[in-house]
Amino acid sequence: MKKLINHVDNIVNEMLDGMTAAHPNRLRRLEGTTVLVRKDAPVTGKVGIVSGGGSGHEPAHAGYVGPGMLDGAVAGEVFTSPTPDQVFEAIKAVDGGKGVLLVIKNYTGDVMNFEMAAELAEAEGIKVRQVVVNDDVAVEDSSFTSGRRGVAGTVLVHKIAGAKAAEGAALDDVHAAAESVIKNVKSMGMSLSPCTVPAAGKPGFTLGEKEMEIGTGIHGEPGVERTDIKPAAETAEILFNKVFQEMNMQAGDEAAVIINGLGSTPLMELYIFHHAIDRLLKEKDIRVEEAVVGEWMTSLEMAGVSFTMLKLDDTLKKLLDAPSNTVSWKRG
Amino acid sequence: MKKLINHVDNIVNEMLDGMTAAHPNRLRRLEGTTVLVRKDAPVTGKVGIVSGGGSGHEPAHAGYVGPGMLDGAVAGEVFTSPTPDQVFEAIKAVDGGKGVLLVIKNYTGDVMNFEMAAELAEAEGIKVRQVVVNDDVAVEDSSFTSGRRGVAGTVLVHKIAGAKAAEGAALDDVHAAAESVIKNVKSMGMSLSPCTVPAAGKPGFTLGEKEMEIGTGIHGEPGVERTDIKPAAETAEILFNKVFQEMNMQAGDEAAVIINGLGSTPLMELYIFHHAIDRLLKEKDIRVEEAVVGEWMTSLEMAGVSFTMLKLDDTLKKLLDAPSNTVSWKRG
Amino acid sequence: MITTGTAENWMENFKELILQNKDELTTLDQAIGDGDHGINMARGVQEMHAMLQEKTFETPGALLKAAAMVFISKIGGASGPLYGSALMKIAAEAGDKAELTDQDLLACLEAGKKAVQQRGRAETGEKTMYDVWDPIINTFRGEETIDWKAFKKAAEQAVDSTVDMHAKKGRAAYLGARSIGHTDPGAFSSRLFFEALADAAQEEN
Amino acid sequence: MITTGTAENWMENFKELILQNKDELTTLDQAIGDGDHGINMARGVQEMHAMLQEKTFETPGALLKAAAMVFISKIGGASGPLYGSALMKIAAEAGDKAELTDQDLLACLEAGKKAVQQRGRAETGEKTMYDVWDPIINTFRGEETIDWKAFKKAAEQAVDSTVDMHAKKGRAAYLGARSIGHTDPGAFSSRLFFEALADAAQEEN
Ligand SMILES: Nc1ncnc2c1ncn2[C@@H]1O[C@H](COP(=O)(O)OP(=O)(O)O)[C@@H](O)[C@H]1O
Ligand SMILES: Nc1ncnc2c1ncn2[C@@H]1O[C@H](COP(=O)(O)OP(=O)(O)O)[C@@H](O)[C@H]1O
Ligand SMILES: [Mg+2]
Ligand SMILES: [Mg+2]
Ligand SMILES: [Mg+2]
Ligand SMILES: [Mg+2]
Repeated sequence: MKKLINHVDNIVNEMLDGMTAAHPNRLRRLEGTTVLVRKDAPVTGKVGIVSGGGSGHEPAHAGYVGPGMLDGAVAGEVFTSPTPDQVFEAIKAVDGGKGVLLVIKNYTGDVMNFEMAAELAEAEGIKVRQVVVNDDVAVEDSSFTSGRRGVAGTVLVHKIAGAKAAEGAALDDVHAAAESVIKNVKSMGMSLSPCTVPAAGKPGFTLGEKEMEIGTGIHGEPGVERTDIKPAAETAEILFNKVFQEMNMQAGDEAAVIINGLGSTPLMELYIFHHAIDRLLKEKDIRVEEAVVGEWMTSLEMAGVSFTMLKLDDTLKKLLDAPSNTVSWKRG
Repeated sequence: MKKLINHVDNIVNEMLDGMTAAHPNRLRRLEGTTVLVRKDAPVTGKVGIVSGGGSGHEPAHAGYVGPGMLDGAVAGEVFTSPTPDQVFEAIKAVDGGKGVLLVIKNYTGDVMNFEMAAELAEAEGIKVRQVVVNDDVAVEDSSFTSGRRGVAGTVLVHKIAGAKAAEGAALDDVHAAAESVIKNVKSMGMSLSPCTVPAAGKPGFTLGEKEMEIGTGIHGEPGVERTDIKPAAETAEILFNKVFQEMNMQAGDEAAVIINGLGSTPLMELYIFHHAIDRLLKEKDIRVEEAVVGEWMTSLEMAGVSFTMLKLDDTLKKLLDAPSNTVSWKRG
Repeated sequence: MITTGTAENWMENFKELILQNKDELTTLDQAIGDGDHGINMARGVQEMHAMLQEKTFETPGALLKAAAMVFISKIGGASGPLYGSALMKIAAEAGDKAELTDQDLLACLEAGKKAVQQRGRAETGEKTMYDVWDPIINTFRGEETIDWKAFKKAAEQAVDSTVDMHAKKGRAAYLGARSIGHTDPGAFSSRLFFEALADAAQEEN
Repeated sequence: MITTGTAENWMENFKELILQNKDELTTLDQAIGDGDHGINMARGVQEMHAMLQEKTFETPGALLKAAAMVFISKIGGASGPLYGSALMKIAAEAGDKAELTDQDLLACLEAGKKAVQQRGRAETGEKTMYDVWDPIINTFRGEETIDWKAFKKAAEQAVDSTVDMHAKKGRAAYLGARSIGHTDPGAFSSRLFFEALADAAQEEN
């Protein structure tokens, strides 16, 4: 394990302090917590939005804290959901009187910890609503299981719910906007190499010199299929087809698209991958104004990519294009 | 070599098409070339700015094409300077009548190829001036050698020269602004793992499981010292001290700072690194409004980081803060 | 008979067993989860140990409630809320009794089991820690005194039963049928939880 | 005596030698540069070969000028402008003569050497390709006819002389003293350039 760190136990702490040190006019750390909030939180008269999860997915989630997106981000240990008390601190700090929306990625741990935090907040009279993002089509959908994972599509929930909240909308309306993204966003990823949780010291899985894994989760959860390494165009087709088949889209529809690097895949390769995706979009006659290509929801230093597509209607598009000014997502 | 690519010979081509496909309203590829220009190039009455170099440093340079920064970016093969004819095409396409500034990173190949392009352009009556960025203090400075390499500091030259040009300044003044950045910007990098030029198929160098290299160049050029792997804080101190010692800065001065990931170093580690840098800055009482932490001038999938510092005066600061709207650098 | 001292030994034994099996738990979680279960649990029990060093308690219930708070606020992940909620309900059931009979204890464990079920929305056979909690409590429900050897044996068997299960909850569920053939990490740590209790209770006698 | 055919053989021989030594050139460049010299040169000579297949030329000068244009526009890096500029000046010096005597050829090579020097701002002893061009041309300057065996030998020796040099130009200069002990890749490819010429000229005779 070769990492640019100091003590394994101090990673999240130093990372968070590094973030506030880098962005002192944007971010503030709640003392004694692992919560970063907007410098000016709480914003009176605006619904607060809190997200978060295990660390190791940077720029998620603190990179999306700021005007037009999140009010607070709660960081857990690497790949481990944060605890209820931390989430509760975030809720208290961002509540501007109109209540708080929790944006949770669908992992058992995240759901349970955020839920416990919501119980604590409600006990103190803060209005809280939750949404659970489950965009990863690599996992079979089923009401008998914990269901699909939340991955890069989460960022679009942040953006669109954030824009709705910035308009001054009520908690229920911000909640509805988030749900409408969740209903229409699907993702799928693949990996060429694993990643190493610092405290574990060894990779979460192994792949042969000529192997790749289709459907890997952002915590290195094993995927759905292990195959010989394929050309970028073929890989793009596998991910695209699976995502597309789960969406209800027609020729002429408009979509937002994220090409998300998982950590160590160079931007060069992400654009090569998008080159293939672009052809598939054109074949299906799906319109995309500008694809978002980069690292948005990573898995430490995993090599690989995920493809996310959100079906847009006029309302979603307007909210997506609305201004946001965060460290990692600037629009308008 | 595990890469998300199709044919090794088609990498740059597909990457460039992938970029225009992703950003059709921002970027335009000059047909039959490896040049990307602003969609609206040439901008009449504005000095054009062209940069470029070998590919593999994404988002440099096409990510910086747009209002407030570059007018054109010329891509060579991976880690290989583009040829004079390509640079010449870029110059012609962005000349809005006020001449063109070439921003060149100081590598023999880049200097020679851009110089030949300038000769071609001047022969056709286009005013061209050049600046050569040489911010890498890992290399000894000397007038008897080709001198220091150009690395991440180049992005600040793009930003500041771009802002000056956007003001409508004359070529000589844009040139002077660029030179003033070059005089005041220094960088140094280190690596934890090498990278593989796709056509070569094997890593450019090797490092032991417990080794790191100080002073590595962005093409995997061997650095100045190979040592046992050190904690992030100690590594930060080595890079900071070397950079600082080459700068003429006093307590109370203001600086711009870039923490640049070389490719596969997670953002988490870059912030941990910055956490250490921030302390060193505070010790010296150097003011930094917001540090720029991310991937700006990469080396394919190399693991490592570089530290860049630019001493600011009022003029440079104003230009740095001026609006820019490119794929990878948005301000104001 | 569970005194405050027994409760403390239970928790300290749990700490020891978790630390001894930390790598094993991580390895199990790497196979069908995200590889942090050993790390998570170790963090939790170490913090709990530190807390126990600092504070003294009058009743088993008070001690277990404090342990629950540490688990809730220090572990995170799936296991934090599950162990935390379970211990919280165990403590609530214990109330302010100074000593718990085996029957009291079984009522406590029943409450803990229900907490795991509710918090995790877990059913039996879904390959989670619930597949240790549920059969153990079912086996001993209604007994006057607990045969601690049999108790440990039951926990061990329950863990083994998870190997052939097809995971439906937790991260392992993402693997679908590929989860079959592996031991559930949370089931394994739950066995340690009950083993720690058995050892503490046996020492007592 | 260099005819158009000799010039073509020269370039085709160069192509063959580069392709045969592509990995070696890359390995040399990995040691003290960025590992692409073999790739760059291979790309250039293949494009040049394709061009030669397509076009026919009246004079050595015309052929070498066309080769220069390919090198300039297809290689990039440091070697593209250097070989391109050198061939451009060689072609200019050859003018429109149908045949070049050995003396004409030496004048051409002298012009090429100056182009390398100017374009690269190179001096002798700086561990670049100039350290092959300069000694070779100095050795044979003024000779009536070229002893091709000696010519090849001189090129080989010149390459070897770069091993002990401390690089001052090109990427290897970044290494400072650590560049000592390695052969300069561009010097090695320049030797192939001259070897290709010698082989073509000898065939001719
Ligand atoms: N819904 C659930 N109900 C009961 N137990 C669960 C549930 N989800 C997960 N678990 C238990 O939690 C264990 C994993 O814990 P841990 O690795 O610490 O958390 P995470 O999965 O968040 O990384 C699983 O092995 C399983 O026993
Ligand atoms: N300033 C220079 N003058 C003469 N030759 C040079 C100079 N700089 C580099 N070279 C030659 O170019 C060779 C490297 O070529 P190549 O690897 O293709 O380009 P790059 O260095 O741009 O990757 C060196 O080995 C050296 O012989
Ligand atoms: Mg976890
Ligand atoms: Mg090169
Ligand atoms: Mg886990
Ligand atoms: Mg080279």
